[in-house]
Amino acid sequence: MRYQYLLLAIVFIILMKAARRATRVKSATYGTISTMSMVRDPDGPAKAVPPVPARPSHTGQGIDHDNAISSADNRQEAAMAPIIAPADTFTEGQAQVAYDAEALVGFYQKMVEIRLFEDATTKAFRQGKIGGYLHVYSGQEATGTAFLGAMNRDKGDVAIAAYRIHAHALLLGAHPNNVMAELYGKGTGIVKGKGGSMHLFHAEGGMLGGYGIVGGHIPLGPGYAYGNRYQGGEAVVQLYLGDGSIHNGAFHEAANLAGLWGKSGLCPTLFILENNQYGMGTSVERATAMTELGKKFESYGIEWERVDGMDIQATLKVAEQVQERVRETGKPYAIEAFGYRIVPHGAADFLEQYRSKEEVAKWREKDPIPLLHGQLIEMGIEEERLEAIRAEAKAMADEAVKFAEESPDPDLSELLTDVYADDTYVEPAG
Amino acid sequence: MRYQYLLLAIVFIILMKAARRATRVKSATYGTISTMSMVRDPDGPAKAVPPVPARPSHTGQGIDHDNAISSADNRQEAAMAPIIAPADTFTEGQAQVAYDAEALVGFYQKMVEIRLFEDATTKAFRQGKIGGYLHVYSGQEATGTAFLGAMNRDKGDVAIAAYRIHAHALLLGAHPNNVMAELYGKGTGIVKGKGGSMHLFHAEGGMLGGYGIVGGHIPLGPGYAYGNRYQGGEAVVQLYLGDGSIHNGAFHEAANLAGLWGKSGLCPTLFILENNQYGMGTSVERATAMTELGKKFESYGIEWERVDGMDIQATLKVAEQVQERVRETGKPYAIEAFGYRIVPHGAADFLEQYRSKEEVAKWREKDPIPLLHGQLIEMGIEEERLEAIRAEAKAMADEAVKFAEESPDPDLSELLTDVYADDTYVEPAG
Amino acid sequence: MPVMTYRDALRSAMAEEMERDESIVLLGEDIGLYGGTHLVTNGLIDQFGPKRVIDTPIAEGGFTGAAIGMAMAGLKPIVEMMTWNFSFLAADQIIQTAAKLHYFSGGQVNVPLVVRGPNGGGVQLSAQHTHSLEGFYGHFPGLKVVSPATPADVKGMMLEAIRNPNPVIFLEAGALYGTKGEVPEGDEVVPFGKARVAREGTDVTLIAYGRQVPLLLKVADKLAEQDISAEVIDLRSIRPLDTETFVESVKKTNRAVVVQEQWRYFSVASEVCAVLQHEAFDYLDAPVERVSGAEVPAPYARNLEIAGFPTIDHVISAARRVLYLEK
Amino acid sequence: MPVMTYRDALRSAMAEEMERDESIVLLGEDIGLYGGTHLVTNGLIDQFGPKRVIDTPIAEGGFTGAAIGMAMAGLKPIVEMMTWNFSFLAADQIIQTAAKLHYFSGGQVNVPLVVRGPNGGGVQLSAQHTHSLEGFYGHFPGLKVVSPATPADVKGMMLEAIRNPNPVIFLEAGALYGTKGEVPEGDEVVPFGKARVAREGTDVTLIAYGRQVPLLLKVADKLAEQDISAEVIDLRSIRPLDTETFVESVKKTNRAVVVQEQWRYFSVASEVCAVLQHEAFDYLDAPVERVSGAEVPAPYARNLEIAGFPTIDHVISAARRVLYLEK
Ligand SMILES: Cc1ncc(C[n+]2csc(CCOP(=O)(O)OP(=O)(O)O)c2C)c(N)n1
Ligand SMILES: Cc1ncc(C[n+]2csc(CCOP(=O)(O)OP(=O)(O)O)c2C)c(N)n1
Ligand SMILES: [Mg+2]
Ligand SMILES: [Mg+2]
Repeated sequence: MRYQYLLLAIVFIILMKAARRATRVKSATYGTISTMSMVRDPDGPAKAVPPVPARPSHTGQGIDHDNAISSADNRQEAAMAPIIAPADTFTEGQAQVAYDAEALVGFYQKMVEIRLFEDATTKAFRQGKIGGYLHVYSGQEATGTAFLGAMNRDKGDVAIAAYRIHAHALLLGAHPNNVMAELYGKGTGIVKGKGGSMHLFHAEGGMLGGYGIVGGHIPLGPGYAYGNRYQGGEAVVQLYLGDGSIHNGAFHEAANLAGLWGKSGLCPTLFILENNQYGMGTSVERATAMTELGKKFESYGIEWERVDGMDIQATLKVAEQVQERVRETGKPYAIEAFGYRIVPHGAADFLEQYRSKEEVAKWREKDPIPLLHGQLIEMGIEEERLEAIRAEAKAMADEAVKFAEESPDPDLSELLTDVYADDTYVEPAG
Repeated sequence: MRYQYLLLAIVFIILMKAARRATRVKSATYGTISTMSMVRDPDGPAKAVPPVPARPSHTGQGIDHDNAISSADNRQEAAMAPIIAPADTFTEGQAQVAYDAEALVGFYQKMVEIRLFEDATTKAFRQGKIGGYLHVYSGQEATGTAFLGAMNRDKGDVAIAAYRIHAHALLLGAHPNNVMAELYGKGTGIVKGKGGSMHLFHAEGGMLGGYGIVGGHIPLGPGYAYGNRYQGGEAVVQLYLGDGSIHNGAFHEAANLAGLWGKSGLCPTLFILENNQYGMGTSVERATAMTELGKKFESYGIEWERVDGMDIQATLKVAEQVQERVRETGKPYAIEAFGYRIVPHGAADFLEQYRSKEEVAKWREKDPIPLLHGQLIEMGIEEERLEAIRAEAKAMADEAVKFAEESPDPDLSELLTDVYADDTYVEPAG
Repeated sequence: MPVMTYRDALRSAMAEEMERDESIVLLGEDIGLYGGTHLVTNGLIDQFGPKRVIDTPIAEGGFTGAAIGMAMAGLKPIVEMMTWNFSFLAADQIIQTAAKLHYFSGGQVNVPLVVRGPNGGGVQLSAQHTHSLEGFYGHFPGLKVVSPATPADVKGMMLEAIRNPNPVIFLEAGALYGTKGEVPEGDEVVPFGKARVAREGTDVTLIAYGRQVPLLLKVADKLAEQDISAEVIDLRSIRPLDTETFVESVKKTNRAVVVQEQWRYFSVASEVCAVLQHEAFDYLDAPVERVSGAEVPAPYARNLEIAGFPTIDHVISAARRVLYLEK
Repeated sequence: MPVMTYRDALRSAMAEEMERDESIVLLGEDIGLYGGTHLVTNGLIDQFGPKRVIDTPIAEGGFTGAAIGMAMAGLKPIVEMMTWNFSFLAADQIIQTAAKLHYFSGGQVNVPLVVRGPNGGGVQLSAQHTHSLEGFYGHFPGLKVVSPATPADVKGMMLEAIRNPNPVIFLEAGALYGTKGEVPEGDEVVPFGKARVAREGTDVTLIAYGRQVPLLLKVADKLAEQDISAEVIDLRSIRPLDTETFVESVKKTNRAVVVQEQWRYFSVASEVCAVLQHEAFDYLDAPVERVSGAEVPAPYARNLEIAGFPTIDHVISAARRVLYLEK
């Protein structure tokens, strides 16, 4: 057992080193921003977090490597060519608002906050302080940041998303301390420690979950939209979904209802399809014969466009415009935000047998945060200012960790509450 | 109770009369062919079958009419304009085989056999001799007859369909006597009286069901196709589905798998989408915003074409060609057969609040059987010959009824068999 | 009290409540223009319009999920499963989302949703269209599951279901739609979690719910002819299950038979037996007997179907067994 | 006998049988290139290629249905549910098609299908990812449902599952993937429908399956310290359920505790109690006790989660109750 752990630790270190090597050039340009759970001292060289034995996602038991990969042929037959971003198909948007450098600095700050917050969660996960599943958003921040920023809470706008949602909660105003405490399973957590990473809710800010069954949350969106319009509301529902979920029946049924109800202006749903090219380990090419995912909305009479989901200037250009368009028409509309998950699927999934390091490295070059960083520098924003933002964000994440660590466990009585909205008695274990 | 039945009987007679009136002109041209369960004496005037009280589909209890329809406005708001057949979008096909009059007479015979067989089933249902659900194929015969005719059993071709499948069983060689006996729930039934109208199987002839959950059978098709190709077979799977099923998640997931597996030539599935414009009482327009149903296959990388499903010359032109195409490519292909169900959804559903008599009457003018009848007469086939075919078909149906009526109930021991393929013991009721 | 059918009582509960409360909408297949395949919603589209009586495509999972979204937005949707047999397609939405949303949102979100439709066997509907899903859904905390047997109960419990802030699985006894009974006028809510003594007796307790309740009343009549006095308990609620009422009854009669159409294993009757052996251990004069459907998918042929359902004779014989009148 | 983990034993059963029989294919999400999220299928794509180890899109209903079609065409597909929590999306295919096809085709079609994956709670997987579905699937005739607890059983029962001509619901104890045990070499099939006496004893019978079996063995150790001799029964098969083995045991010990992670109502423990009160009525010296999970969706926080699962203490206390050593 101990021997296995040791072996694991070694494999892990090697993997980490390789990943670092692959990204070193680029990462040098963006200071403290990191994604592989490396904590960098702002003034010194990067230090890898001492790797703890990664746990397989289910049992806390060791992973065996007896069945090593033997036949490269079979593997090649299965894998497909890496997907290239169809850059020429990205829409430009016709944003009324032009975002000046100052505004962009604000978005930079948000993205950095998310990244550093999530780096801290990954670290805590590896330390065994966060349990269950943990899916971070690294690489995709530009999408959530732009679109959630276009929400109008005064009009009742809400967002419904799957399980890769720390960003969504934070961007909609949840306090980082409570989000972190939730991941730690503490009583001060945003849903009292009952939900964990996949089930963040912040109803006050319009964040309506947080769902763990792929595709399962999609029908809720058109339903909420209908419900709001039916009551005379003017809300828009932002409905986030992944490329992997689009092949699920729930998507099909929900999109069809949205299109149908949209005919009477009763379904203001903005589908935001985050095509990060993989559903867990399965690339889009290996999941469907028709890989132009946004086009699938046409089956339901839903118009759509594709944006570069890793360039916040691109997403910003589109976001506000489509949000208002949906509000006005009461009809659904879809965005395919094309991007890449530059981290493993979940924090426990360090074995990435399904994609090459080269591919990851290539996409890390498009990481939205250094991208915007570079743009801001070019626009004349000073490095010191951005550095200060990163430092603040780091402090925020540290503070959240501290808060979470110091928070008490939920009271045991919490086990039996919130089962029924009318507090019907439920029996304890035993 | 008796009073209610009487009232029902009266309503029923009125409805029948209206339906007859609406179709009288046309029906005069095709002799004994009828669809509203009227048995015509070949030499005399049509006689309506004495209506027995129709039973509601579930309980055997009377239906109340207290809640009469009160507000025409709401109803109009809900209903949409009737759909017009998009005739200009029908494909012509490039059949190698030209069907001469002789061959067409054969198809005429098949269609007439189905129609008269099903008329007999409807009659038996109304007499309370057939139970459960009964869905007949009247109006759609041209589609099944042409496509099933293109199957090649030597190559292992099979058909999988939903519940409107008497035609499929008959066309694939099931004996009418056993099919009728099944509907009567007799021990001589094609599945021993265990399945009824919705679950006909005739594995020997390639008829693999017979399923009652809308959409539920669709994934079986690509699976069977894969399984056969995997084993080196060269079968084509004909997969029949209705317009109502296409909005179900099962369709989406199955079509996507078919497209995907087709990329490696491992999924020879011919989707035959029978668009009869209604899923039960819901028109296509009321079920989806994108009503060009065949186009939905494009989401899965599946090519398709639309045919006039009520004109057997049109369906024949396409059928053989696409069957072989699918066999050669190992890829799925889809047909949208556009047509109309000229009878109620099920034999118990005599109240058709969801469509107008005028609409039904209009479509009855396109009934595939009189259509072909007229074409054959024009081609010089003599009426007497067609008359003889109808008489024979009638005799076949009568014989099936006789066989079914005289057959014994299943042995009670049958209740407990066929639960497990290895005859694991199962407990009786009590 | 006016006499009406189970179907009408059900419809009137929905219609009356819809008049009082605009936040109620109905969704389902063919509930509007078509009138509902069992005519439960017949005429409601005329009364309330297509925005409130929403005909859906055949997508049980999708529209049940959408109804959850509507509930989150403040509506009180009532979803019709045309029959509960189709609800396997919505099982994920019901079990994974509706039942758990309040919990995993830490109480931030309520799901005041009713999912209703006919449950249990009909006449020759065969394997895919014959299920009794009380135990199936009853297993999951977060749901309320009920199974009313009379017109009065179906009305009173539908009123409760609509007003209840939780997702409610409303399992109608499809076979009883046409049966008649007295129904109190007005706003008579029947609370969940309370079983009903449908007939008092002293010698043996017969326990069921839904379609089997009228069957038990017939059995009780027949047993009375044999000088056996049977008490009949109608469970009404499956979750929460009112164990007290039947335990009290058995403490009096010392003998019990539980009857259900559903399959024997891991079922409502299993649970009732488990509770009784625990709570009335010292009172039981004989093992509790179960009468269940045959362990087979429902057959189509009428004779097989009848042989596969519990019958009056099965129950009488079970009652006589617990009384040691037969083996 | 070689010692291996539950995970390896499972993989080797599949790999060995796949070498013997080309008609076996695997389907599931990320079972191939990714290696399987629990690494159960790791390496098999290299050994057998992508035509036999088929990575699917996230479409549980679709690929389970497709596997039924494959079975109809003569293959023996093994479907991985990445976890059984996702199987609600395939419930219609499993319950309505796989379980009933043989019956409603009048015996014309067989469905030799295995659906497998981890079942039961893990560590902090929370509400949507924590279910024990033995009773849920066990309710349906036409399915065989098993829940092996040891490496030897998981291998032997997988061999049986593959060779069985029926649809088999193979509920792996996910929490036990890493546990080790002796596994007979070669072709040692463990037949369905036979419970296992995991430890002999005389004073009380403890009954469970899956993840709770090792827990009961620990309990038995602790009880031994208190001079209480506990017999431990591992049910192994849920449908068919081997009632004989546990009834015989209770006839000997006169007392029983049934332990499960799943919810109490309409569950496996309900059934065991129902059977015991019927078949061992005169032998029971105390009511059978049930120990079940809390009646709540699984919470995320570790302390709540632990409080919601059955524990050693719960079982000890229940055992002492049936022995009238405590109240
Ligand atoms: C119905 C269901 N099947 C499988 C899973 C396991 N699973 C969790 S995330 C995931 C991949 C989803 O991919 P995508 O929708 O692209 O989202 P991303 O992770 O890329 O953000 C899978 C298969 C699940 N949670 N639910
Ligand atoms: C999942 C499911 N939902 C509802 C039903 C009830 N139902 C039976 S047939 C039918 C309409 C199907 O329409 P379509 O697919 O167009 O076939 P058609 O009847 O026109 O041949 C419905 C809703 C069902 N059998 N299964
Ligand atoms: Mg993805
Ligand atoms: Mg149709």
